[in-house]
Amino acid sequence: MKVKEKEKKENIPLTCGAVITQPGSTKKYKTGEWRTFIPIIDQEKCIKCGKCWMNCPDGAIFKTPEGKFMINYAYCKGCLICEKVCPVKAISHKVEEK
Amino acid sequence: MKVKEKEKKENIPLTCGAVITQPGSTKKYKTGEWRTFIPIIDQEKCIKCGKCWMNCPDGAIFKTPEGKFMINYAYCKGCLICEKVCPVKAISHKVEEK
Amino acid sequence: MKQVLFLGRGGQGAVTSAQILAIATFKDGKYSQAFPNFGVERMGAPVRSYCRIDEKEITLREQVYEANYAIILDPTLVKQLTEKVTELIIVNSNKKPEELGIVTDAKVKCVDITSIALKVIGKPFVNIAAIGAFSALTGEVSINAIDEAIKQQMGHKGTLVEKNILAIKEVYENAKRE
Amino acid sequence: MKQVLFLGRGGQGAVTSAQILAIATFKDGKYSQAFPNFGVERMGAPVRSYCRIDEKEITLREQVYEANYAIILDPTLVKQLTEKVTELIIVNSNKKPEELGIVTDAKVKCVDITSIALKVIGKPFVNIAAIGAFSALTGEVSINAIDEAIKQQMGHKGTLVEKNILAIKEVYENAKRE
Amino acid sequence: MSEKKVISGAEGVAIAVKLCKPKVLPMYPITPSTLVPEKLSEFVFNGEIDSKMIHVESEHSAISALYGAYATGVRSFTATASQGLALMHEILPIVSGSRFPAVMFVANRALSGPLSIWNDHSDSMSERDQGWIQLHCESNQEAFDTIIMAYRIAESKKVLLPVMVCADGFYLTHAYEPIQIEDQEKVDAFLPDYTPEHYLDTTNPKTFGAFAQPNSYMEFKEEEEKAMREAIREIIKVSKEFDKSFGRKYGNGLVEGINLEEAEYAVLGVGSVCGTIREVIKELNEQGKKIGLIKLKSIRPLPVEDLKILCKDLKILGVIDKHASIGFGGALTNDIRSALMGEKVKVEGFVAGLGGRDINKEKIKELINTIMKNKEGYWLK
Amino acid sequence: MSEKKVISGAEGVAIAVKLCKPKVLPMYPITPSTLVPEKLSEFVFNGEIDSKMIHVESEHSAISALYGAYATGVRSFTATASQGLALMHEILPIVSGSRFPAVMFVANRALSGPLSIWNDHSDSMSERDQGWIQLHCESNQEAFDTIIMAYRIAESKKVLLPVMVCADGFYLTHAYEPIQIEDQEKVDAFLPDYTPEHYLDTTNPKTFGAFAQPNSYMEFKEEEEKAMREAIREIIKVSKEFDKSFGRKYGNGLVEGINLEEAEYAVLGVGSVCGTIREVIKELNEQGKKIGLIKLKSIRPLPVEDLKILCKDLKILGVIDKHASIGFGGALTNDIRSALMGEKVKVEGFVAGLGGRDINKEKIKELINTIMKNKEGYWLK
Amino acid sequence: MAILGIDEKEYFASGHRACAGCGEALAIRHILKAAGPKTIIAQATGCMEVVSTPYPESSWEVPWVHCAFENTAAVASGVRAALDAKGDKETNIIAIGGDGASFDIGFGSLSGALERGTRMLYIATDNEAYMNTGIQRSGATFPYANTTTSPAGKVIPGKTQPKKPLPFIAAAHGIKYVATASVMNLMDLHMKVKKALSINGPTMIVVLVPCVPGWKIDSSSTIDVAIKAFETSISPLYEIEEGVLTINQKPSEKKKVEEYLMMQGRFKHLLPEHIKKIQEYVDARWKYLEENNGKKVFDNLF
Amino acid sequence: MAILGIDEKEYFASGHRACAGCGEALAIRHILKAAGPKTIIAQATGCMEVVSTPYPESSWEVPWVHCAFENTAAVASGVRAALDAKGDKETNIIAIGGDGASFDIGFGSLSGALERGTRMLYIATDNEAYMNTGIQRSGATFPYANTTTSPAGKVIPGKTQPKKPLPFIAAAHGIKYVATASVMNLMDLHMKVKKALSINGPTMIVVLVPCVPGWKIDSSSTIDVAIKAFETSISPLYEIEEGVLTINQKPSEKKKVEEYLMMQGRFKHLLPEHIKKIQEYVDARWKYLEENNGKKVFDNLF
Ligand SMILES: Cc1ncc(C[n+]2csc(CCOP(=O)(O)OP(=O)(O)O)c2C)c(N)n1
Ligand SMILES: Cc1ncc(C[n+]2csc(CCOP(=O)(O)OP(=O)(O)O)c2C)c(N)n1
Ligand code: SF4
Ligand code: SF4
Ligand code: SF4
Ligand code: SF4
Ligand code: SF4
Ligand code: SF4
Ligand SMILES: [Mg+2]
Ligand SMILES: [Mg+2]
Repeated sequence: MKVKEKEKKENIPLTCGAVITQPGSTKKYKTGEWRTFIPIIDQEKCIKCGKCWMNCPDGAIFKTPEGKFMINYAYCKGCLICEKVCPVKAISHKVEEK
Repeated sequence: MKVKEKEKKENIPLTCGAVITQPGSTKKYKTGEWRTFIPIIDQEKCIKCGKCWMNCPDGAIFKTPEGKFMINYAYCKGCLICEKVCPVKAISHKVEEK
Repeated sequence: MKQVLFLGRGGQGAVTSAQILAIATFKDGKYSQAFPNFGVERMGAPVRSYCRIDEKEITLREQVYEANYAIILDPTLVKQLTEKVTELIIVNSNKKPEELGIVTDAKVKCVDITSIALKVIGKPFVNIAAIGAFSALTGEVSINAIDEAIKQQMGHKGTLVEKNILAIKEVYENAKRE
Repeated sequence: MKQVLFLGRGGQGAVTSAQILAIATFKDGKYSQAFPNFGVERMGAPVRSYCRIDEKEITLREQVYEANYAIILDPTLVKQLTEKVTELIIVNSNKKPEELGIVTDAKVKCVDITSIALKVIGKPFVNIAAIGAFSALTGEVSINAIDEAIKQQMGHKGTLVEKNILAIKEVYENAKRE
Repeated sequence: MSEKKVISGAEGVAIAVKLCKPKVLPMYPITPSTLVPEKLSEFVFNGEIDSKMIHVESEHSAISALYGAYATGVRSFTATASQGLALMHEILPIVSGSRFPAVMFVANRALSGPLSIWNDHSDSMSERDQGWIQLHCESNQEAFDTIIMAYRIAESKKVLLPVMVCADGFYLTHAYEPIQIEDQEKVDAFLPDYTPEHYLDTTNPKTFGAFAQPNSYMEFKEEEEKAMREAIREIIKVSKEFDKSFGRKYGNGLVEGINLEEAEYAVLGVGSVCGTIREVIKELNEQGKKIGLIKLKSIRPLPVEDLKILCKDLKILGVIDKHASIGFGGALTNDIRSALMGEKVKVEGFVAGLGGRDINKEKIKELINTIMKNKEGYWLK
Repeated sequence: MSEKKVISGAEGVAIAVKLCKPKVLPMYPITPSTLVPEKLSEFVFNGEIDSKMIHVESEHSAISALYGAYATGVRSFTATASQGLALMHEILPIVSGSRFPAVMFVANRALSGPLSIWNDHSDSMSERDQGWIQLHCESNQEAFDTIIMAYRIAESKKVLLPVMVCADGFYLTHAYEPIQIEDQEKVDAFLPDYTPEHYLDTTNPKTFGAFAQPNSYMEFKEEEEKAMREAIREIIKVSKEFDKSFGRKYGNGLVEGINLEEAEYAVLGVGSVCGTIREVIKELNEQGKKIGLIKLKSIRPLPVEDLKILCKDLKILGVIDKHASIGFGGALTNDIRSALMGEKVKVEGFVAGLGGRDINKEKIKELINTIMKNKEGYWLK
Repeated sequence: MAILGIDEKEYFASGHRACAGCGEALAIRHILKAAGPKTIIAQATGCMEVVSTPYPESSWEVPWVHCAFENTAAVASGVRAALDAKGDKETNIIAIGGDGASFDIGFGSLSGALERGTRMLYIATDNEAYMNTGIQRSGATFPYANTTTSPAGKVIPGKTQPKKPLPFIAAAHGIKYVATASVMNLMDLHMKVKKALSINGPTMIVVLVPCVPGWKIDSSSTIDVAIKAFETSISPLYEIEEGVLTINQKPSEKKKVEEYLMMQGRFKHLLPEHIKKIQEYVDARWKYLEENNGKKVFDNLF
Repeated sequence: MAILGIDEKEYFASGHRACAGCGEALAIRHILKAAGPKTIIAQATGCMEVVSTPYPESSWEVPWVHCAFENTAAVASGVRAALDAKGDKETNIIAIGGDGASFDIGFGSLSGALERGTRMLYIATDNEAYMNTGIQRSGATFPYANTTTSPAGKVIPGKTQPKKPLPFIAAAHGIKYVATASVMNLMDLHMKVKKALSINGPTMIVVLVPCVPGWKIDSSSTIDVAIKAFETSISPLYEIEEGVLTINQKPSEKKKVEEYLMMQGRFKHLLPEHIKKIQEYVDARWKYLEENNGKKVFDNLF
């Protein structure tokens, strides 16, 4: 596919002065694609301390209404900081398979 | 006289990059012309302390080989700092007459 | 169109003179334009300023190369006058015109503005008072207009304005008598 | 002229791959030109780089819109390949080509470069080793030239250079066998 | 209330600014624009104007603070000259690229080196590419009026580009002459409140100053160029309305032809020099010489169509260029030549008035003589 | 020793700089020029070059330190791009006004806003007035060679003007291709030591950077313009000598005509795009179309006479403009139109390639089609 | 809603393009949480700008403005003046710049804003080099670090100058609040951001943010490295409030700098003599801090 | 030859166009004498540049270079590097800027040069406003002073911020020598210039230089006003050497600030409340100096 066509297809909407009117719109872009390692939380081991949530640079960990900490794999880049900071080693990792 | 002619007459020599090759050449310009008051040193009273020489912003006071402090009226602007700083009031002033 | 040149020392107010003259002549119903010689002069150095006066709108923007009138605010500056003056040169001086050694085809008049200023204002502020002499000797501007001009320009300075107005009047009378 | 596309992740060295290929083909006596896709990508994001190879001097400066060969350094990036490829797509993968689901008219070959790299280099450095596969499968560049190119580009890195050269050879052999 | 007063050009500009009620005033001194911030400081420190003054530490910060103020959605103002404008250079296309309708006053002064505090157009001309509308003034009345028009033009929804109002340093800024000062009410009626669509707002968070990839950058630039085309129409419109409200106009707002009806030759000038050219033309016309004047007010957008019409019967046009693009002569001349390529008129450029060199009547006559003899332009010193 | 190697354009530039033995290297990073200071840092930190590196805190200080080094009388170098060059803006004419023969490498990149790290010519084109010779390069070999020629040209006693060597960011800086790297001895023979007449010297104290009053400023600027005229001759001379020493040349050093002999139409390009145009021209020539290429290397001085000669048999010239003077279209187009005013050739401008938009063969064909149909230029997106 | 007392809502959206493991992105995420939604951000060019605003996408859930590299504090001054003119006293303004933007190119503009008393919180996110352009030396680069413009060369072993002491330089301006922080202690960062925003005047926080490619560390060790920086006193946590210095937290056991240095590729060329010099340098700075703990180190109030 | 131990030769020639009584010109005259002929001066735009270099005349008897307003320290860095490259270790480099150039617009460039350790003496000649352009407020302007951009207005009584504490800000960079000086004590100025030039690295002196039109004083009272500034502790004389603060000279009797303020037209609008505030401000700063006299106030050596 030619970039030129692609460019035309993309047809980026232009705002005046290149203002972005949609806050937080990078959410459209799934950085989970970048991952080479995938972290996995062992909910059994987890003590719900929230440290993984605190330390994730990508805001890819969230707390469920039930109080569980889970990983949003759409954004998790697999840095494995969460694994390192977990005080009870509830997080482990594997090589990503896509 | 027209400035234009004057400009032509002046015929400022141009150096490459407007470098000034003559150090201290403002000496050509006699700031004594600016004076409205003229300071006068009373050599009788003067104790040769050099304070007037120290404090003149125009370097218009000099020491003669005999050790006298004298004013170079070509440059003295008549600020009268020298008069103020003289510890023995050896300097007085008059209105300039040209 | 008449062109007026003020010659004074940096700090002496020659620029203000031209401005006040421009304001005054406008109040007299004429067109006027005042501007300084654009320089980097410091206090004490010679400074020029100019005023153009005309019956019709002034669009000319070139510098003043030749003046109808010159007003020299400081007698020590006489030698600095290099411009051609066609009608009248007014010098703030207690001397006689011939004593000043000015080479010119114009008339030369001396008015001892400094003395009057010292007497009336208490300080050697001659720049505004000099306009009184100009008014008296040329008739290019009215004394009333000068008063109003001073008020517009210096409005907030209270007694100094009053004193300047008095000085102008006295200089005017004095110059008339010449 | 042949155009080669490398597709990898930021940090994986796709840019270096293209550079080394360009150096190597030049050592083989051809003309070459390598350049990255000009982006702001960070470590982890998909990154493209290109190499042009020709018998005559290359003056073309447009971007690569269509490649003869594509080399995908990371099997997870297969879906990111949007450019048209005309001859061959080489994928670093331990899978079979048909398992990858690539829709293309070009041939697709898989070489398990990561395993070889891990074995020979001890780290998953696949970007240089991949050129071995390219050499084996296309014949566009000689293995010796690649060796020399690595030395020119990484000269100062000692054992790593050696290991990469070994890895290239092994990948080459491996790919040849396919 | 409305009155005509003899004041300095700088004061006139400051009063005009005050009448436009800007909210933020980042200020930094530089000769010969300093009188404007000084006067505005007086207004602020005396409580005569409801604006926040920012005493920035450099012009780079002045234009940056201006940018910040516009991002926050308020009308603002700054003034500068020469080195100050040059120091703002990097930020100028960011302001225009952001489509902030800022207004800045430039007291034209030569660029160093060598250092010069005197007038020419090298400061603003060097910024002619940066997406700012650039309007020049012949007189202080025109400077006063142009400030007010500038906000209207800039803030027009069709335009949304910043405007540089230029006036010759010293020649205008320091000259006292009569200026008609307009009523606040009349100005208010002419200039509506500034109501931007986008601004920094915690209740509707937007992102300003994002980066554009190759897939959109060029389109944004094209939008700017289109806005400049709109500006041509808008300037004419605003100029007409200004005339209706205040009874004054400057050609069509972009350019003015003077005594061109019969003319075979004409001089094109920008700014205060036009006043002097007028005098010369008058004299020469009286002598029966067929000379006209084209007073170019808008450097950007360049009114190409108007220029073509004004020049259609001319043999030769002599351009007075107060700025040289070193290595290719007068910059304005090049623009005019490009605009008139294919027309029958010949364009000769005369670089003049650099670094405060006075362009007097005599020099203008020399120029006219030259073009009338069909000779080439040169550096008119 | 002399060898031909596949390296990046930036590395080629750094090696060329090293061969010229500059004494002072003020450096500041910015994409896409950063690879040059990085490579030079390697040389310095490894002791391979006898130069002092200054880790300045901004490009403004980089150019200022460069100025200081030249005032002290030593050959020096810096490199930058885009915002960095823009931040230097105020100091650029001070360097040229001081007649310091500095050499700076510019990796061309678009100016913000919106922010873009990608290639176009808005950074260097925006400085075309500031008294710098501006030479563009089509290939990395040309960039390498032009750095060496630049010092010769700049330091020629007849010229003494700074030179900006421009190469397209990414397209060249980041491209690996074969570069013939020359011997130190040969470069030394070609480029004599730098021996300035004036420099800061306590045994002969001189004053640098004085201010010029209206009675001399204009003359200094005229001297610069004259030096640019000299530069035209000098560039041709240096280019010939370079060819003699190294066996390579780029037209006459200023401009090159390609396949113009039969051409009725031609494309004028600057920099790397010329390579792509060459390909297109070749194809079209083979199809029997009479199309040529004018590769403009020197933006300043603009080789007006050469352009006239090259264009004398053309019907239409299409200019590819990688920079727009917003409010008056392509800036290069305007220059070329001005240069060719009165000639029979028609000049059409095409703004293209802004902010990294690729100018591919297809677009060039589109352009050629347009001019062959005698249609107007436009924004070629 | 809150987790560990911290706003659960994300104001720095996922999908940003920072490297996996980016310390700077982590700091930004928490700065925004601490500041809350009534906040305007003005940010300098640098990694964080580039990873978060590829038009037409933005990671920012609060109003955000970028202008250039060197003028963020000036832009913030304009924003503040405009808010003042509108009578808005509520909205926070946080100016953020990397170390390049803050220690080097933008320091003139920052110093000007501190001088004139712009009410804003300025945060320098310090990853000790120009990362966005590929790891060049800045004034904040740690001594001897290998960067692309201060390479570990044969004759010069990396950066030769000490780290510019920005917090002290800022405090010397006489501003009311200056603090250091680190991604090592995010609670502390929260507290400091909140405190700074409560003050009427310019305030400043310098946050240490490890960078994966820049420091040549594994993406997972961002926090570990920051902890080690604290434990070795390389990155002490302190505040200077109205001129009074307070060390917030002392390492329980002071570790050798070597432990920190050896974790990072950028220091792998160091010889024992270099490590010794660094230890002395760090010890001297720590000694100064301890000696002046609780004392008024600056005074310029009016 | 010497007078009072001072070089008799003038290096700043007469004929310069400074106002009669200019304190700044006086300082320059003595700085040059102290430095001697093996000195290169790099100077920012400002009064001193304008009064001394109207082409084709120059007041300078030593090599002198000017570039712009905001970059003098960077120019000096270039000069130093070039001398280093030539192997010249003898020549002094003094960069001089007014307070506008040094406290405000050129501070970024100055800070950069201090950070990278350029061997130069930077002298800020402080007349507390932009004088060359007609007395506008700078960061160095004394609080409440009437300037043309901080006029004594009906609602704001002159400058509202304190004086930017430049010597401390410079010292906080960790440089080896910072001092204040004044035309009040020219011998002290000589000593400090000589000391600074003997140090291998960046050094800085801030000299108080009264300005006749700017301060609205009589041309004859330049020295008197400077003396009063010292006696009231408004202009204390101190050095910070390797971080250690030393007060050089204390006023025998501490006078009230009022005495100083009332000498000058720029303060004539002040009300008693303003004077009181200034007295408190000055007292607090003096107290800080006295308390820290002899102490290490900074540490960042490497
Ligand atoms: C005037 C100018 N110079 C240089 C640049 C190029 N540039 C952009 S970001 C950057 C580095 C940013 O470093 P830092 O502030 O430390 O932030 P980081 O990327 O490390 O987070 C540079 C050099 C620029 N954009 N503008
Ligand atoms: C970028 C820039 N901005 C403004 C100016 C105008 N300018 C020249 S000197 C000066 C004031 C100098 O003040 P200071 O540094 O305090 O020196 P002083 O004149 O008081 O001795 C100003 C504002 C300039 N030359 N360049
Ligand atoms: S691996 Fe990194 S990005 Fe993924 S959830 Fe853990 S901390 Fe977040
Ligand atoms: S850090 Fe570990 S224990 Fe704590 S919430 Fe996360 S997974 Fe659970
Ligand atoms: S009056 Fe002033 S200028 Fe004259 S000698 Fe005395 S101190 Fe010097
Ligand atoms: S100050 Fe007075 S006593 Fe001292 S040398 Fe001068 S005139 Fe003589
Ligand atoms: S380079 Fe460093 S600072 Fe930049 S995004 Fe990557 S980790 Fe973060
Ligand atoms: S204005 Fe002040 S600083 Fe400038 S020359 Fe006059 S006295 Fe000196
Ligand atoms: Mg950084
Ligand atoms: Mg000052």
